[in-house]
Amino acid sequence: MSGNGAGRQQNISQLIAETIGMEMERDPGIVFLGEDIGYSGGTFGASRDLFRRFGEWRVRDTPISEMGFAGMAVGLAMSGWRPLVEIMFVDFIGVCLEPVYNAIAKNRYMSGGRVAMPVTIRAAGGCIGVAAQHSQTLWGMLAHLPGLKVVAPSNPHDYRGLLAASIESEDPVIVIEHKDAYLRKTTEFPLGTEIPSGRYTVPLGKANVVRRGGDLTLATLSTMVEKSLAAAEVLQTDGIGVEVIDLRSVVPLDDATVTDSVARTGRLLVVDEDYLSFGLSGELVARVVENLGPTVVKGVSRLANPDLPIPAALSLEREVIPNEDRILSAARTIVASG
Amino acid sequence: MSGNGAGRQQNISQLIAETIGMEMERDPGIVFLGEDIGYSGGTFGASRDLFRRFGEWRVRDTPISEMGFAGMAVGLAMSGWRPLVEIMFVDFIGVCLEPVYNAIAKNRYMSGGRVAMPVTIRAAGGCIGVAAQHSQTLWGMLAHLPGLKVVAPSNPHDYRGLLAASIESEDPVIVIEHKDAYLRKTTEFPLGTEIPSGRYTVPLGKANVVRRGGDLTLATLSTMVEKSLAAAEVLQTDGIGVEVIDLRSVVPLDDATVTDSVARTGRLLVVDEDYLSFGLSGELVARVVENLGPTVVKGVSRLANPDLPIPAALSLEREVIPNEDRILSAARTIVASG
Amino acid sequence: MMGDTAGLPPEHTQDAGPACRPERATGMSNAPTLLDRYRLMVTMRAFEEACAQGIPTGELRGELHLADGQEAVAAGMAGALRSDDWMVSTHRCHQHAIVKGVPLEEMMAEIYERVTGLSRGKGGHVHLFDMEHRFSVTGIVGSSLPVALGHAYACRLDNSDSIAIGITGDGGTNTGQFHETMNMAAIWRLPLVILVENNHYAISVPAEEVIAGRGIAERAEAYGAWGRRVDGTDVDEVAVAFAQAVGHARGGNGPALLEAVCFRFRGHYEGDIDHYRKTVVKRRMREEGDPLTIVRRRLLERGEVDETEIAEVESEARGRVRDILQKVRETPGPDAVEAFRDVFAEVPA
Amino acid sequence: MMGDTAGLPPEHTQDAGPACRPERATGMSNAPTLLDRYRLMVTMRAFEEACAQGIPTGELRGELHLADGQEAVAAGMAGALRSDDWMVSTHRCHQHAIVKGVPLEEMMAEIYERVTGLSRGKGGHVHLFDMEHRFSVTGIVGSSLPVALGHAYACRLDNSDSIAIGITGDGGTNTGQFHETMNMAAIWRLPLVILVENNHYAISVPAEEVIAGRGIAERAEAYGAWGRRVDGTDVDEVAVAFAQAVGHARGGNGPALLEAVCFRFRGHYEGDIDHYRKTVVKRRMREEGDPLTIVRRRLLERGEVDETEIAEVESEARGRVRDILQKVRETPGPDAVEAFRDVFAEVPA
Ligand SMILES: Cc1ncc(C[n+]2csc(CCOP(=O)(O)OP(=O)(O)O)c2C)c(N)n1
Ligand SMILES: Cc1ncc(C[n+]2csc(CCOP(=O)(O)OP(=O)(O)O)c2C)c(N)n1
Ligand SMILES: [Mg+2]
Ligand SMILES: [Mg+2]
Repeated sequence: MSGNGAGRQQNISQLIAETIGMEMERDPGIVFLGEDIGYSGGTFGASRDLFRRFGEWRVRDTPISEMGFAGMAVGLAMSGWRPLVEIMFVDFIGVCLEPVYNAIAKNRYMSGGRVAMPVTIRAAGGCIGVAAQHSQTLWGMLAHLPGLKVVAPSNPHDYRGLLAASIESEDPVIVIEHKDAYLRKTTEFPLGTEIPSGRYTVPLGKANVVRRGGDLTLATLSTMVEKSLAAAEVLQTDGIGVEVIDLRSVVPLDDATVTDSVARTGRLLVVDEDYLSFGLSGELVARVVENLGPTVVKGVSRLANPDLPIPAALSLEREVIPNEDRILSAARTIVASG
Repeated sequence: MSGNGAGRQQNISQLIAETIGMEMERDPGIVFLGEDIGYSGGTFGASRDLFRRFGEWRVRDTPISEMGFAGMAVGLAMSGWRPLVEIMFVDFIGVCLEPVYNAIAKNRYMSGGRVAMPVTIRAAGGCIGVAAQHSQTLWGMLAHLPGLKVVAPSNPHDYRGLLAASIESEDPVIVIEHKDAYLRKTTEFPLGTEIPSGRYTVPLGKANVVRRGGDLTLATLSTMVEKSLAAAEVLQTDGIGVEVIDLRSVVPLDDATVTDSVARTGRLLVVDEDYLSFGLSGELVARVVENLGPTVVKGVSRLANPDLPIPAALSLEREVIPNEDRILSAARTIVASG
Repeated sequence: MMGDTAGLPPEHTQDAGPACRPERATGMSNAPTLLDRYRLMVTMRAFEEACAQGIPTGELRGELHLADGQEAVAAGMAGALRSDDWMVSTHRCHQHAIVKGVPLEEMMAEIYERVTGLSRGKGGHVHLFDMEHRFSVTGIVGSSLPVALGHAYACRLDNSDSIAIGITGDGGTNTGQFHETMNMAAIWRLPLVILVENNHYAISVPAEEVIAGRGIAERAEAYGAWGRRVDGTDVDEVAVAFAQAVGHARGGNGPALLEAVCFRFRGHYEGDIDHYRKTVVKRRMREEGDPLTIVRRRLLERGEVDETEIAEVESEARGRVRDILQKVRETPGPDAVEAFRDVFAEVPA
Repeated sequence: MMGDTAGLPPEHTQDAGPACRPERATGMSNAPTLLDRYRLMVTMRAFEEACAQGIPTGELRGELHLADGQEAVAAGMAGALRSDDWMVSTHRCHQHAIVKGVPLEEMMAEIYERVTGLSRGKGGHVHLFDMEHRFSVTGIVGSSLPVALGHAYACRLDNSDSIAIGITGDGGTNTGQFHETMNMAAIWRLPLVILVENNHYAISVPAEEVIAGRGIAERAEAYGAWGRRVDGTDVDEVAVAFAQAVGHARGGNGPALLEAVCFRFRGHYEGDIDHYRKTVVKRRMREEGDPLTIVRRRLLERGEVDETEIAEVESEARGRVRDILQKVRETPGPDAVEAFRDVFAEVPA
């Protein structure tokens, strides 16, 4: 029962809980803090059994005091521990962003490298029809703040491997888990269903080319990888070959892999479930254009959540977030235009 | 003595205080909250005299409770008042970002347009040798959050006009004032020294073409406008015509004006005193490339603070933030490369 | 409008008159009868049940937080609460909206994300805004309190004798905002009542494990404020204590902190498996701590009304909510174009 | 290292031995003498003056916060404080670093942003980090407290009898972090001492105008914690109270809140025109509330030392700081390449 998910009927929240358990067993320095992560096993079930296995001191149910326990992570890290912090929804991180960006992110630098901040923050993000204050991904905002790594897995294999790598990292990492994934079975995903039986990590900052194609590079991450793959299938029948790249992390951003691909395809479409402006999609377009020079690129395009709060009504949410249809039409437009 | 600064020996902090005073006189619904803004007239002197003129209820010295008084602004606005909030350094906004992005920014939308949030937040930003926790501008982070307008003035005329427009706006606006400006005389600036004697506003979202040129479009804002103008002078003597655009606001971002300019010059250099990645510079490059199509653009380039905390030592700070020399060489490189 | 509110006669949410700047004295001059409160509570229970119906059908998603079992807290506010008072509530907000006079139909329509909802379906069940009835919500725990503080500050600026009610759960008192709000309200003597619904749990976390000290009400002392704890299953007790809290705040004495101890009958949200509470405890809670049962028994004991009258009140209230739900369900959702409206008031040309 | 610290004999910052997991009993077995404390205080005063010298020359910029007048608070910690205890300080941090044993030269070099500084000049005067001496700082008011809470939690995890000291000013107690930290420390009975330097002002804002209730120390009650206020100009009183606070926390009784009332002689930061305090008050403060004068007088009264001995201690301490400043000034700043190092431990290939 050592968490080898291969073939088991397990959902992502169980996989996450098992992964944390494996890491906590491996490294007795890991302390896990958050609301409802202990006795109840997590609001999304992503920490089930850990309280029983590791006890209240290493798996700590906190009061609703995010500012306080995010700051605690700083002290724990300086004391030589390895804090794992759950912020239930990433939307709440505004309550405690100060210690995250001014201490967790900066202490290594401000101390001239003498202080390590091996802090991992897990938080749920993404749109599942739960309105403006519980639907954000915010990785674009977090990625802007130097000193933080920002990760968003798309499939079972990576949910485990990226989380393990984040926890193991000497650097602070924020992992945004998609709420839509938690209750899905690992076997239901279109990729990454093979989960090695031993411990493994997926290196932070290495994109994954999940589909090859010659006409268009589609870079994306998290749940949008799946939607993009579905669109790519359809486009294939139209004779459009789409190379789909799962970025896996926003920081480090593997623009090299994307640039290599665009050097071949000539076209870049970024699909992002975060707000459009001042985030991932603009950065990636800019880097690729800088890397290749604009004249080499035939077309760039971005499909992301528009710059508005997520509306409550599911019918409206569906109007605004990227989906297979919108990916299809964005891809067709960019390919058609030259 | 109605704040007509033309020709007077006034510094920017006085100009700001006078502007707030003019607005508070004009609109009795304005309430001003913040630390040290009252009795002492502001840490940077940017609210001097207001306490005496408007009394403690409209000019309120708060405890160090940013989370609380940022949230207060929400209630005040819903009660029909027009809150002006000072966050002493924008670096501290992490303490209270939650009410800023989840309520101030979203309440209009979440209420179906029935709630107005005419909140203005003023905060000091920018590098003047004061280390990692007091040097940020963070406008890229703030701009990512829909529902907020983000303004950063570059010259005396705009310090007044943009602030007045922000306060008057029915929308939430964050004004990032550069610390370097506060103690400079209004007459010392290379532009915007003519201050109309009556009240005026500068519309939010309209960039200002502050210098014409045919070879390169340089888009920037805040203190970097001045450094860019100085570089443009030098480049002129090399025969390189630089069109310098003061963006004035990050949101709304006047990419139309920049696009028009790049359509003529073919080249875009963005100069930004915020962190490079996932912020203003990437967004502007992406929009211009999208607007024109990549092949029309000969070159794009970005010069911004690298993705690292601002080091304390002034000698190191000077290594990392854009300055005239670096602007010169970035401009020369982009022009030389085609 | 009245046909649409919770069925309280108008004087029970004291109306301050059109000017909304009342000179009217403090107090419960229009005290609702116990039967009035019962009607309100039955309406609340029916309303929550009508919301719950949207979950199995998929009409509603997300964390729908219902408050069955806590009716006495909300209904205890009727009377002392005035229409020109402001209220800021939490994720568990429907009962508070009801006592504040938010029209049931617009509220239900918002919860069901219809075009006729308070926000045309753009806010949803944790983001109710009704400025006419001076009511709003935030889904972020603790953040209701500074907003209420802002209203209380505005009341002072207005020189009115309106007050603000900031509501939070027990869990919310552990946020920094609780401290900052109490402190600022106290130093400026603002007319603020902080009402804490202590239902013993913040999701799965028991209040006694995460709240240090003697209790929540006792924390008022740290700020030199008025503080009191009350049995939140007893609507009469709540009503008396809430009126005192309001009297304190409205009287210019600064903030009042009222802790109402109560039970949450359902899971934290619809779908919560609620495995962190023992079945036997949950059963006893419903058997012994149901505020509706308590009031019903008391009404009969007092002999003011008989079973028939009570049954009438119940069926009328339930019928009304049922009709509203049906009407709401027949109403369409918002137009697609709504998604793109209302981000900003002003967009540059 | 010792030649570099504040001149306390090693036992005065109690050394827990190399393992840093001492079984040693609580208490002040190595109590510093009053003369030891005086030496420390003179060093602190001289140190701040040496920092101030960098302002007119332009060597230092930004908000340099000096703590002249508050020496008794810091020096009062010597003795009860152990080398394996953790300390987290504020923007006004130099004196705390000194009593914690942070080497003066590396600290001065950091403040003067030299390559030999604690962080090679990358942190600066409000970001001192010395893990060897278990000392760190944040420039964000209130944020020192949760960090100290994390250390206290680590002490429990380690099963050590180390404790954490979280320092804040009066102003910092109005932040939400104060409340969250006190509460969590109390529910988990963590070995945390919160030391509040109440110097009456948060920049220009008087404590009594923005702190509600009877006082800061009294706020401990809200959390069932130990709380006490002490005259922070009297090093003996501070020492006794601090030892009690430490004893409480180290003894496994949860957090202790110690409020030390003191004066800040200089402006909030160098360059502050300090127009919000009356000149006469400032003069009286220096005349009557100077903790150095008080100790000096007491030393002489007690007759344990004479003027000459005191003068020797003074000139030795001042001389040492002067030498350090000179040495620091002769040291170069960091290499340009330093700017680009230490953002991350790991950078992808
Ligand atoms: C800042 C923040 N943290 C966490 C949450 C998630 N959350 C929603 S309700 C809740 C529990 C609230 O408990 P309490 O205040 O006692 O209210 P109750 O649900 O019991 O009515 C939590 C943790 C949130 N919405 N906001
Ligand atoms: C969150 C935050 N808000 C505001 C500031 C700006 N600031 C720096 S020191 C200070 C006053 C602190 O007062 P107090 O805690 O009493 O400490 P003192 O300066 O008196 O030692 C303020 C407001 C800050 N650094 N952090
Ligand atoms: Mg609760
Ligand atoms: Mg102070």
